[in-house]
Amino acid sequence: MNDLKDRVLRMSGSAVVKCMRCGKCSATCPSYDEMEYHPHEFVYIVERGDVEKLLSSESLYKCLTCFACVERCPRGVEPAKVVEAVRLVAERQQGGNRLKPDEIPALCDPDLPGQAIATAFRKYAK
Amino acid sequence: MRYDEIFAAMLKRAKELLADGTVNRVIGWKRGEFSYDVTPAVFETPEELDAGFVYDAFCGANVSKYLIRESEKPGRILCFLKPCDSFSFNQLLTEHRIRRENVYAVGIPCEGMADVKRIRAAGIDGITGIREEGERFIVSTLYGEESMDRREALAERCLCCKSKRHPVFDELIGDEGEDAPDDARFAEVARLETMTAEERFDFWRGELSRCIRCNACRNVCPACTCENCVFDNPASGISQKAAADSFEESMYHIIRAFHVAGRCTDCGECSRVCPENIPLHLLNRKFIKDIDELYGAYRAGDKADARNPLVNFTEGDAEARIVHERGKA
Amino acid sequence: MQVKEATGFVPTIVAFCCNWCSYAGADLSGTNRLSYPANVKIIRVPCSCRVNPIFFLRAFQRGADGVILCGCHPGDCHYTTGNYYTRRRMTLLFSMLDYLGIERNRTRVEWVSAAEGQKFAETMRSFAEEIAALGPNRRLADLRCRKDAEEAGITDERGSGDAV
Amino acid sequence: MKYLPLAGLNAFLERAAQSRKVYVPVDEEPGKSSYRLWTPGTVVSRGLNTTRSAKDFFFPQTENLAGFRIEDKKIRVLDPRRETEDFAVFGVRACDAASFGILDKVFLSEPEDTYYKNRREHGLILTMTCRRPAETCFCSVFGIDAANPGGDVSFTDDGSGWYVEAHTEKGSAFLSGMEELLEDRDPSGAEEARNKTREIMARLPLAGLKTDAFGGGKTKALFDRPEWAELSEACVGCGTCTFVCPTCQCYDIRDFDTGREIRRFRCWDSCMYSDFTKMAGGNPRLTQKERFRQRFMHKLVYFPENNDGEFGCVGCGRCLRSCPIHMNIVKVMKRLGEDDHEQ
Amino acid sequence: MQKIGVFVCHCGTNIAATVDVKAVAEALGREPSVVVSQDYTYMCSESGQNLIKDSIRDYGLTGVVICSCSPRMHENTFRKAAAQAGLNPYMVEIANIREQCSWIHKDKAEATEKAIILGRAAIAKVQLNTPLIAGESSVTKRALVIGGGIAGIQTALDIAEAGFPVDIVEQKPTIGGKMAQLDKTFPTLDCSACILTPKMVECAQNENIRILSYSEVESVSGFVGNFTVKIRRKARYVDETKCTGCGLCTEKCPVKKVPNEFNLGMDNRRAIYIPFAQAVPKIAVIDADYCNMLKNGKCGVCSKVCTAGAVDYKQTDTFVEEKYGAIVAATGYEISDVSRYDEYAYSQSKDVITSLEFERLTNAAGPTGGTLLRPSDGKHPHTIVFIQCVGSRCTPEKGKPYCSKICCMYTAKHAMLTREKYPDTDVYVFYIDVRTPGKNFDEFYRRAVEEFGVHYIKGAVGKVAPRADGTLEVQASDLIMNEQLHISADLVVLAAAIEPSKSARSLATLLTASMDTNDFFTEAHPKLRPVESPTAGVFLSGMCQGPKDIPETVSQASACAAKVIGLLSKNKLTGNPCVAHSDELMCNGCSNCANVCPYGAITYSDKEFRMPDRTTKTRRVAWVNPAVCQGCGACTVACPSGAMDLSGFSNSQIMAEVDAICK
Repeated sequence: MNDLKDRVLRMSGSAVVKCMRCGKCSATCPSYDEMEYHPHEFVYIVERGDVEKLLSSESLYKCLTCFACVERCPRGVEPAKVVEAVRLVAERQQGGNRLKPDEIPALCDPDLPGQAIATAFRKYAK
Repeated sequence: MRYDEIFAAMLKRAKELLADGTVNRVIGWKRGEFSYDVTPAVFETPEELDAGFVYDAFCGANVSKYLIRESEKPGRILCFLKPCDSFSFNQLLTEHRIRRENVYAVGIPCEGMADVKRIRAAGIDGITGIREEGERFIVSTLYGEESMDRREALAERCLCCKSKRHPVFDELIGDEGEDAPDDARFAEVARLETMTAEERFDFWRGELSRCIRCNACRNVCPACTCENCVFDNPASGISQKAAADSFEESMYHIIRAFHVAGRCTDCGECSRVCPENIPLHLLNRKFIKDIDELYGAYRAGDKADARNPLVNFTEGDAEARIVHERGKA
Repeated sequence: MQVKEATGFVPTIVAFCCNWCSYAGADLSGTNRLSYPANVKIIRVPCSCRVNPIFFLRAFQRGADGVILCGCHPGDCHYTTGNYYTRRRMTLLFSMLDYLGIERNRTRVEWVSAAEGQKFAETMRSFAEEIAALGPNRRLADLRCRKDAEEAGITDERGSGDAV
Repeated sequence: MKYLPLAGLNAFLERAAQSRKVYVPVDEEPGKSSYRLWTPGTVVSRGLNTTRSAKDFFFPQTENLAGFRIEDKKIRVLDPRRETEDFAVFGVRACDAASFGILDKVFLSEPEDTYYKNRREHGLILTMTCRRPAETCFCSVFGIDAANPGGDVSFTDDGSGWYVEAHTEKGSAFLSGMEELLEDRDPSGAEEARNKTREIMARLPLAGLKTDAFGGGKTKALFDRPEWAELSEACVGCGTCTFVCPTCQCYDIRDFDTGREIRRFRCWDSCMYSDFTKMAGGNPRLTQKERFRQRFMHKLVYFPENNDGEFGCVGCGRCLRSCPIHMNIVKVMKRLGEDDHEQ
Repeated sequence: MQKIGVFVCHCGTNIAATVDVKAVAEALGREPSVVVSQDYTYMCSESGQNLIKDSIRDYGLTGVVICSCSPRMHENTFRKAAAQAGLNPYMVEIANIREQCSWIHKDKAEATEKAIILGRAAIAKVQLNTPLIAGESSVTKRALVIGGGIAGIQTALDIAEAGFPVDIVEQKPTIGGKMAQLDKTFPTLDCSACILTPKMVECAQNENIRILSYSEVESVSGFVGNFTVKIRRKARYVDETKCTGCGLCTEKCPVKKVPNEFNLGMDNRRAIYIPFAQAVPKIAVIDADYCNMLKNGKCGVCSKVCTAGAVDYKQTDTFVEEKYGAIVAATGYEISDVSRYDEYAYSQSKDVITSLEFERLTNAAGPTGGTLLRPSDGKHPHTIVFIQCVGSRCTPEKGKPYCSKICCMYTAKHAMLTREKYPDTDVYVFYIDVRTPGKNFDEFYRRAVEEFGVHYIKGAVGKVAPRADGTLEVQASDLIMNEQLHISADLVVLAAAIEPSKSARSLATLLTASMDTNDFFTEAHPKLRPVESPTAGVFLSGMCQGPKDIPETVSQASACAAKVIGLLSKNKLTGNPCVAHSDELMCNGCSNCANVCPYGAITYSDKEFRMPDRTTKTRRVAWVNPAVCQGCGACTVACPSGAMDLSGFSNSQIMAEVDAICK
């Protein structure tokens, strides 16, 4: 849990503890109504360490990254960067590598051009 | 600009300023016996200038410190300041050590100063004359003519020149230069920092144990301008005439570096004059590097009314334990 | 209670304490009977900013194995700003000693308020333990002043004239 | 004549080191050498001269003279003197070798300086001729022959080895056990090597330096010369010239309280320092000009005046190399000797 | 060498139980220069003190070391005893063998050994002690108060009441300050002018008070008890001694469109004006930036209508120089600039206003005569939104890092008064926290909610957008309902952060008083000396020290006055003799010491020195004013040459202690 929180904090570079819970980020958010969790909640939930709750929320993809909240936040918390970081965590978690190098020999067809294998590998590996 | 061009311009300007009464003396460098042994000197007439005045790659001596004394004398003195010298000069102005109104400062370009020790270190001895030819020095010796890459002969401080800019001047000869990036300057300090404490201790013991306490570093230093140095003052409790043991060797250099910390302009004179080739500038540069890293970039002598970082603070300054927490050693 | 190693080494420790906070903190630890090693000896100064780096070196020269400086917490200085200067001076001094290869843990700055008797005692205990673990100060010592050197017959090469 | 080939040097030094400490010049870095204690594997410098002179072995920079211990309210005096171990200094050039004559006149005249004497008695000076003098050399000006350096034993360098000759009883005794390490050679080779050195010495840029204007009895003529002001103008007042000088012999006596006893020691002093000769009533030399003048007047006038005309300088050139501002005795002699000011 | 007496105290068993006091006395008695060493059960008792006094006389002691409790306990006791026996009190040193020895160690041998070492350190120090005599200086019995707001007024009145003359320097043409602009005051809702103007009048009438309005401090020199201050009296172009304040000129002046600063530019005044009806002094002033006569010599109406002949277009700035014993900074505050926050549309819409502007809009003497009307169209607003913490509690890049303290309460007041007067108005207050510590404060806020139906919403406003219909769309979040609100408002009121007066920084420099990073004056001690500046003789009153409301300001103003009165009541100031001093012969004049001195105690002067070679040389050297120096010693370390030293804690004394401990 804390591992996830640490990752989000590291990736966002945001100091969520600076938040004074004014809600100005949410007040200024153009996607507010679309969101299950609003920017101030993102900040608070990350601070509490419940990142998993956010990972499964569609709110992640509602943020327009317009940075209005970053601009307006009086405490320099940068909520949009927190949202962005959670989104990256979610994306990186979606499945592992779909293809591993040691699985390739079995799949190889002698007629398959070498370049196609390389392309496929690039496409399916994360 | 080549040194001969700069010199011609300096000589002309010096004569003009003497003639129109702007100044009554000129401080510069005087030719010696062997073309590398110039001496800082004061000239009063055009004839004296013609007879001995020189400016070339061996005029490394920083004349700014002499201006403390010279600016107390009647009349105005013309001084030629290399960029390094002008930082020192400016720092001395900040500390109210020089009467600015009695000095006419002309900034001159510096193409790097050679160190005869480096020429000797290249195995060239019996030097009777040196001339520049493009990027090479042609050295005539008792045992034949030798030649070496100009860069190889430059003093360490010039190989990592901090600035070609003059933070203070009344007029300039040539175009104003620019600050150089600092990375090269601190490379050697950084290398020492990555050593283990034992290695550093051995390194510095090896260097400092050669110290003969001749005080050349202190007496040439433009930041060491105390009326009475603590090491000469029996009342200070730490006065010494010679280092009686390794502690006193270290003590002298630690305190000296500390007393000039935040005031040292890194002119490199201490290392130039050390008869034992102790890299004293690495002590001063360590303080400069620490100050830059801990309290923000600061250059002594850059601004005339600046407050040096040791007589300044911010509430958020690092705690001393930052030193203890640095990477393991 | 003196911190001793198996070798019986009892370090000599000098603690500079500012009159208004840390010296009072030391008094408080006494009032509360909070013990700390007897080899810690306190010198009272008006403010931590009175402590010259020379005093640190002097202590090492005369045989100290560790030197600690205590003052008011930043922002609480009786003289408003004194400890801010202390902080810069000592940070740079310690960094220089470290650069010269002298064990960085032989020196320390600690902020102790007049109310922190407990902290004072704990600080002194931990510092004394640390110095005991480091062993005798050799790298910044003046052998002429060290009892143990004299007893062991160690002399510095300088002064004897036998080496140049 | 005895000859030590280059290849035999290590064996020779090894033998010598069995009976005494042997100090040899070692290249610390290119172009700079210092005396170091010889141990197997030490590479002897082939360079000209060490940064510091051989004087340091006989008159060290600091030396304990006496001690005092306070016991309750009484004071006990301690005498730290002990006999010095035997030692030898190898590779001493003619200039440094000549400096001992000057130092002896100071320290061994009555009352004898027992500390210095102790070291002199136990120290062996192994000299060497110069094959590649530097532009800063001017020993010949003071009548010193770089090809004939003297000392206890001299080593005349012919490029592939040394002709070895003892000049004192101490020197002969030293060599007596080492015959098998030395070859026999015709002495003509030595003379040839010496002539080569002398030929170079003659064409050195400072060889023609004149001493006529100096020497005993010149105080009046020189003391008030206006040139002192200009010569001393750039002097930064450090002690470098005096500390590298093989003949400077001034010292100060100081006390140090170790906490258990007071140590009285002497340490080099420099006439260039502002507190040199400072006394209760003040200081007779008030400005750097006077201190600067003192150094050169001492070497060139006062010393010869008291020592049968012998100058207090041996022309080693160390001060020419190490002065931070390149002011030195040669410039002084040229400036003051260039015109005829004699009355 | 000193003749030292050592006195070892048993402190009953407090020391004697753990420390072998006889052994300590015996060991220390063997130290060189110790001529007598004794122990006694209670050194601080009368008989103990007599023992010390007798020994001083009998042995002719020049120094005394007492091994006892902490010097913080009885240093003064023993110093007094020594003084009574004719020994300089500063020749006494204490070795703390109780708090720092017997009470913390259990092993008697160990504690005894430590006590001996501590005793030796004290002996080593006292060897180097010199008799110190505290300096004295006189006190000019006059105070200067800089700033004529409620803080300055209260301080001046209290000082004057105590019988000391006071000058108030006010940069505006009248005293009264911000409080004069307020309508009602919380939590009592009494009228600001009704309680302030009597005090203003009192100032004018008190013969101990001189009001120097339209004036600024030009320079300050001297030190506590002895300041000399030069004050610039700006040209009013009206002779103060002649003007009767009839106001005829202000009606006849043809230049009518000058923004009226008293109403924050919401209406206009003339080029010659009296700031407001109750102004003190009630004297007209000509605004040189607008006056036609002064600008191009064409007009002169005011001069013609003035029956007193008071108008004088040729007036210039004049200077007053006066000596003061104490100076009070009461420079107050300003409203910070809110136009930087684009999201609140302050510079886009006239209907977005600050709370201070709101005060003027509800004040009977304001631009609307006290009726709440929108600045844009003069209509009654029906929906009003108050936004809290505008520019307060921000990161330094975004605004002020502190809480402005007064906004919660005045907003409750505004909301309450609005609802009371105009019940048809909806009032929303967007808050982050409601902070109401103070007597009757929370009750007041609750009344706003419970009795007056003000809508308090926890959340911030994200955006205020002016719409074509003249309304303002307020987009905000309701953090409790977790929804975004869109309110159509007629008027938006911003609780703008307060900030110290812009003139405070330069004044602090003149006074060498220190400031924090927000430009509030720093107090000598945040808890124990809250109304004094660290610079002796400089006191702090009101908002210049930090945000505070009126009752707090007035309490602090009176506290400050008490401190000033305490100082001015003294005929002589006795200094602490443990102060820094500079050795002129060694001083380089580099200014390092002055840079670190928190008290401005160090000044420089060029001094002529006779050099050993009989020439003279002029050098810049430092001088420490012993009356100002507090003895911290910062300068002694900043000084590279060691010219600066501290009496009582000299370099050599501290090193002697170090030596004795490390021996």
